Amino acid sequence: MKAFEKRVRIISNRDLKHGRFILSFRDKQIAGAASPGQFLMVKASSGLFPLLRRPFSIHNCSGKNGRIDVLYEVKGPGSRLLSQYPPGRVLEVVGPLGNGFSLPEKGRGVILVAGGMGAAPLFFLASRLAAERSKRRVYALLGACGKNRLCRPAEFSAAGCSVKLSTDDGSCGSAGYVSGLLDSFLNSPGIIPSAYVIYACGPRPMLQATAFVAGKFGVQGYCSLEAHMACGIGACMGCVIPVRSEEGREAYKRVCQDGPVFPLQEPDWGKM
Amino acid sequence: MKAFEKRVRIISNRDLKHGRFILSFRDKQIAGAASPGQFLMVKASSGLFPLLRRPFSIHNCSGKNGRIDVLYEVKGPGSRLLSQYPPGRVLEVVGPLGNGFSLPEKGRGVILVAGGMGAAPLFFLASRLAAERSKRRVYALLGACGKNRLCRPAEFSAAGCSVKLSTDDGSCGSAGYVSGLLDSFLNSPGIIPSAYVIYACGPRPMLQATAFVAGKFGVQGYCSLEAHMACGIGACMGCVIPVRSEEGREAYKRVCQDGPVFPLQEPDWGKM
Amino acid sequence: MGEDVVMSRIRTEVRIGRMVLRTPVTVASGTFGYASEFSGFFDLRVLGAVTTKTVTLRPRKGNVPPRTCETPAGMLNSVGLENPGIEVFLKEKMPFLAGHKVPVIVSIASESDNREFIELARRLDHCREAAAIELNISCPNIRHTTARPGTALIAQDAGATYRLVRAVRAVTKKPIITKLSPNVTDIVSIAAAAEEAGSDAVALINTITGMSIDASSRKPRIGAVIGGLSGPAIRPVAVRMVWEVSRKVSIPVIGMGGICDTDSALEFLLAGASAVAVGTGNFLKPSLADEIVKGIREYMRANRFGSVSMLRKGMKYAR
Amino acid sequence: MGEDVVMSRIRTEVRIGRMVLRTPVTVASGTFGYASEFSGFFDLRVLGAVTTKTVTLRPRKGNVPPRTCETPAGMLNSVGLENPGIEVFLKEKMPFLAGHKVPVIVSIASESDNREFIELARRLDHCREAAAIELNISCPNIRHTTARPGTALIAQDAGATYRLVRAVRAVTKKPIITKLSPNVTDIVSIAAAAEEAGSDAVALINTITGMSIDASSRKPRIGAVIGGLSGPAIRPVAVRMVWEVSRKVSIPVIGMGGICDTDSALEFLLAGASAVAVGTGNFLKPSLADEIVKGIREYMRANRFGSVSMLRKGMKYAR
Ligand SMILES: Cc1cc2nc3c(=O)[nH]c(=O)nc-3n(C[C@H](O)[C@H](O)[C@H](O)COP(=O)(O)OP(=O)(O)OC[C@H]3O[C@@H](n4cnc5c(N)ncnc54)[C@H](O)[C@@H]3O)c2cc1C
Ligand SMILES: Cc1cc2nc3c(=O)[nH]c(=O)nc-3n(C[C@H](O)[C@H](O)[C@H](O)COP(=O)(O)OP(=O)(O)OC[C@H]3O[C@@H](n4cnc5c(N)ncnc54)[C@H](O)[C@@H]3O)c2cc1C
Ligand SMILES: Cc1cc2nc3c(=O)[nH]c(=O)nc-3n(C[C@H](O)[C@H](O)[C@H](O)COP(=O)(O)O)c2cc1C
Ligand SMILES: Cc1cc2nc3c(=O)[nH]c(=O)nc-3n(C[C@H](O)[C@H](O)[C@H](O)COP(=O)(O)O)c2cc1C
Ligand code: FES
Ligand code: FES
Repeated sequence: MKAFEKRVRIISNRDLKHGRFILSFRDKQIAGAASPGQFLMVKASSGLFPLLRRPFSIHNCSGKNGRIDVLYEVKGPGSRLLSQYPPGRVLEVVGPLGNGFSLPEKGRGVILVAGGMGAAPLFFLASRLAAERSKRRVYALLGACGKNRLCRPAEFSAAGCSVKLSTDDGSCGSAGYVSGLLDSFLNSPGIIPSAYVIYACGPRPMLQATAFVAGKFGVQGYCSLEAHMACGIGACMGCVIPVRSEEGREAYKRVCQDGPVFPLQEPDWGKM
Repeated sequence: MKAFEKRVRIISNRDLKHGRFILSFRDKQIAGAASPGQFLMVKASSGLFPLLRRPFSIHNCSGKNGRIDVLYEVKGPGSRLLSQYPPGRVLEVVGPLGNGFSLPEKGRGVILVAGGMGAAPLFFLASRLAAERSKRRVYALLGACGKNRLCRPAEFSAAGCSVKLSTDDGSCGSAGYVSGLLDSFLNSPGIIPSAYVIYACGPRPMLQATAFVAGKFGVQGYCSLEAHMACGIGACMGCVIPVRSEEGREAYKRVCQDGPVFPLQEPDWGKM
Repeated sequence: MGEDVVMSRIRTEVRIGRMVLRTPVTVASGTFGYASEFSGFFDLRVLGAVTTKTVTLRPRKGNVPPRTCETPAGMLNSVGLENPGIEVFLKEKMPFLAGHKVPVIVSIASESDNREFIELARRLDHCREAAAIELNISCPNIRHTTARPGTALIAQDAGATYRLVRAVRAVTKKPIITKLSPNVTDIVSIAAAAEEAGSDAVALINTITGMSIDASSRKPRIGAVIGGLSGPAIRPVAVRMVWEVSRKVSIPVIGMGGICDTDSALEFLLAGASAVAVGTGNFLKPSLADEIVKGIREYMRANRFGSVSMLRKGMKYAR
Repeated sequence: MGEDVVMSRIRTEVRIGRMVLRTPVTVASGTFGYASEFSGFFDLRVLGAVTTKTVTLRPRKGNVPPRTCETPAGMLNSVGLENPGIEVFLKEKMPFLAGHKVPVIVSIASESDNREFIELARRLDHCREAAAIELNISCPNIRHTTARPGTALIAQDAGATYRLVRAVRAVTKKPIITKLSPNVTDIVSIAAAAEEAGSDAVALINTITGMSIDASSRKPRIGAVIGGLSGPAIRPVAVRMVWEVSRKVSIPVIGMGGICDTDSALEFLLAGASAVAVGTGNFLKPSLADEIVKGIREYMRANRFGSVSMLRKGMKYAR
């Protein structure tokens, strides 16, 4: 796992509306090393404010031409500044960082479960799966609080996923949480849960619910977690989450270095 | 002296090359109250960096349509950020602040003495004098270290000033400091020093030399000083300079509130 | 009308001794001049109180310039308590200050020993316009002689603090606010000494001693070499100290240090302060105190806090 | 060639006890992991030394998350010294650390009393790869019992500092660096105690205790409520303390606190430090220490400083 500290030039920084943007740059070394689920530490700051870099998942990445996309939402000062960066501006990035998703065995079906912006890293995974020779079924279950917050359904569809949507307010797709959608999906006739592996990303309660549903059906899966990160490279011990080891012992693991991808059953959800 | 705290919209922010910019906005209240020599405290910051507002002189101002120009040089983080602000962006300004130049009596000749960016506030004065009914002679002595650093000679000329230039390196106009230019000007045949009043702005050593020359010829005059300002409104007691009162007592005066314009002989130049 | 009813249930006033602040917002000594500098930017009557620049017995020239410089998210100052002295203050500054129906907290300091404090307090005790006296025993820009060796400020020594407050208590019935220094190992013990000696409130924090050097000129950035650090940079230290002190003393705490918006003012009220003071923030935005008064009221309404003291009880935390 | 000649006249090495640092730049304990995290970003051999995350006798789980949050120009952390314990450290971390021909400073702390420090120092005394021992007596995230009441850290008590350093001095010949806390009234007296007890150097500053509250959730921003403030925000405090200490003690001072570029590193060397440590700055830019090593050398060349110790003598100031 080799990470690079780079100054790259922004190719484009497109406003997707509803406070979301997609930023692209090219860097062959980062792109060449990146795998789905990994992230970048981006300096979104003018001088000392905000101080720390901000972590953003790799949304898509082409190993061939080195193009990397970051899909992000304006949340606070860092992401707001980022959204104002014009094409051509230099961006300081460190990456790729963290452990990405373990790719599924040949032939195994895939269920992507995204809550809101959780779709960001899952799209890179969807693209990689689409590029595989051996085909497999890939479902993308995308949830959000409302219609406007649903994240890139058309793109997931174009990447070969069967897309299913849910919104908390019922404004699009089935009404309720995406974990509920997963539950009914796994319950649907003709679906053999054990033939699938789940990849989930989103807010912690949504991941906890997903882990619960996966457990219920005995489906293996992974989730990508977020935590406040100061360094992003495993040095500060700041981004830990409580995990339960196989023997049941409590411990902390770093989201940036031991994650951000964890088996769904590893985080100690009750303690988070 | 009423000052306003305003959010204004930038009309233009033009690159004059060599690290200089001219920014314009419109605000009838500030423009209506402003007189030459006054300044603004401008928030040139994204969030908390840099923290303090930056003082900039009013370079020109039209009481009628409320347009205000600020001429500035990129020096550090604040002015750099300012230079990146696009037209249409909101700018937070407080002003007009400080005591401007006491305007000359009717008929008295005027000598503007500018070192580098010191020309910024003097241009507003030149414009005001040009707009007077009763005409008078206005000389603008503009100095800088080299040709590229000379500040707006054509504009001073267009405002009716007789422009004389000096550069430290002799690349344009007479070689040497602008205080030397003032000295030879006051020495020229036909010039009656006492018929003139001097308005000077520039780096401290240049002002000190100007004060010396003015004293030598017994010419009355004013200078506009700079000091590090935290508040700009007289509250923090931070921006003081040592002055000598008429009875020769030492004291401090605030550049922001008691200045920035002082009679040339008031600052205790030896102590600065 | 519905809104008015709700409004009327929100009580923003707080008491400090006999003094009632209509809103929990004042200004930090030395950052608001003598109020006239700000009266053009907002209606001063929204403030719970105005706190003056520290006054000494005799006029003080202050320190050699440059007196301020910027640091990351903060600033250093070494003003050195420049002020016209109590005589001129009462004659020339007090009338304006008193003209706004807002309590005036007069900050005082001594250039030598406790007797100057006592003399100042005596004078102010007779001054109807002074609502309270703040004892600035924590200005890093002047050095005291009454504290024990190794400490330069009264506020760095619990015993010296106790003795001073006690002595001032003896000469005035006005509310006494003791302004504490963060440059100490254990601020709680100093606050407790002030309380025990009869202080009606403590105000914290004063600036943290700091220094900045310009590498290109190889000179200190302020003339006095060492100055006081203020601004958002120090806020976490200030909030922590307010938290510690307000859990140990029962007199009101006036919290300050890096307040630059409503959220940062709320941090102090949640941490246990009864009121807050806007300091360096006044320089960043002259109308900031006004904005914060409105913001706190808005927050109290939105979160259904009927009084300021409910805020600290609204704090959620484990342990 | 002309340049090479000039280069060769610039001596960047500094000594701390028997240890020689080739450049005056190390890293702050706890911000550089065990070095492997950074070896991909620059050649570690440019560093004068590597300082490890603090190690304790037994493995330590550390504090409850969230452990970090951002503050104005700074951050709070409450990691709580999570580390694998000395055993695992020596077996799993030391081999990598020792593989770079750079002196390794091993930072140690006790979870209880001085005996743990002594035990750790004894082990390290036998460890050829440990070039020096740093005594972390100033971590605000664990509480000690050996200091006098009202102080939570050994580094808040000159007597406790003296006793500890003395005891460790007795069991090891390795250079001892004592890491000081800024959360004190008078850091000079603590530094003097460390010197008198035989410390070869002092390192300062550790973090300043701080707290931050999220007004919308009304919760402390870090799980442990109170944490340590680091980053550019605290630099003026750190520079001031280095200035004060280096004018009073004669052992070398390692300066740190908010270094984020060459100029801020130079501030410390001008203030009197013999070497600097990059801390939070490593997070902002993984290759920062490398940039600073180059920057200092460049500055020394441009300003004709032949050795690091000349820098402090190059400081210009009145009084
Ligand atoms: C591994 C990882 C991958 C992520 N991928 C994406 C992504 O692809 N797209 C996207 O929009 N967002 C992503 N995020 C979240 C993103 O990092 C935050 O939205 C961003 O940091 C907010 O910064 P801000 O300054 O705009 O807002 P702030 O006001 O600073 O914070 C808003 C929220 O973001 C969190 N946050 C702030 N700084 C950090 C930090 N240094 N580390 C972690 N969280 C922080 C805060 O705790 C808060 O909850 C990811 C986070 C992690 C940990
Ligand atoms: C009354 C007055 C009028 C001025 N008018 C003009 C003008 O019309 N055009 C122009 O280009 N410049 C003017 N200046 C200077 C201008 O304020 C500084 O160049 C600017 O503040 C630099 O900020 P910075 O962040 O870009 O650079 P920094 O790196 O912060 O500083 C560069 C230089 O500017 C000085 N400076 C920084 N902050 C302040 C401050 N808050 N107050 C005063 N000085 C500061 C620093 O001491 C340093 O010498 C004026 C200054 C004063 C006091
Ligand atoms: C320029 C300046 C002058 C100050 N003068 C005084 C003073 O005269 N008396 C006093 O008690 N505190 C003084 N202070 C300290 C403030 O009152 C306040 O305690 C400190 O600045 C922390 O608050 P802040 O970060 O909001 O500024 C001064 C602070 C500044 C910045
Ligand atoms: C995340 C983090 C962890 C730290 N862990 C330690 C530690 O284990 N031991 C120690 O002595 N100091 C520790 N420190 C303090 C630093 O070594 C340093 O003294 C302090 O952060 C000030 O420097 P800075 O502002 O450059 O970070 C830690 C600091 C941070 C930010
Ligand atoms: S963010 Fe520093 S260890 Fe993960
Ligand atoms: S800048 Fe505050 S008094 Fe002049």
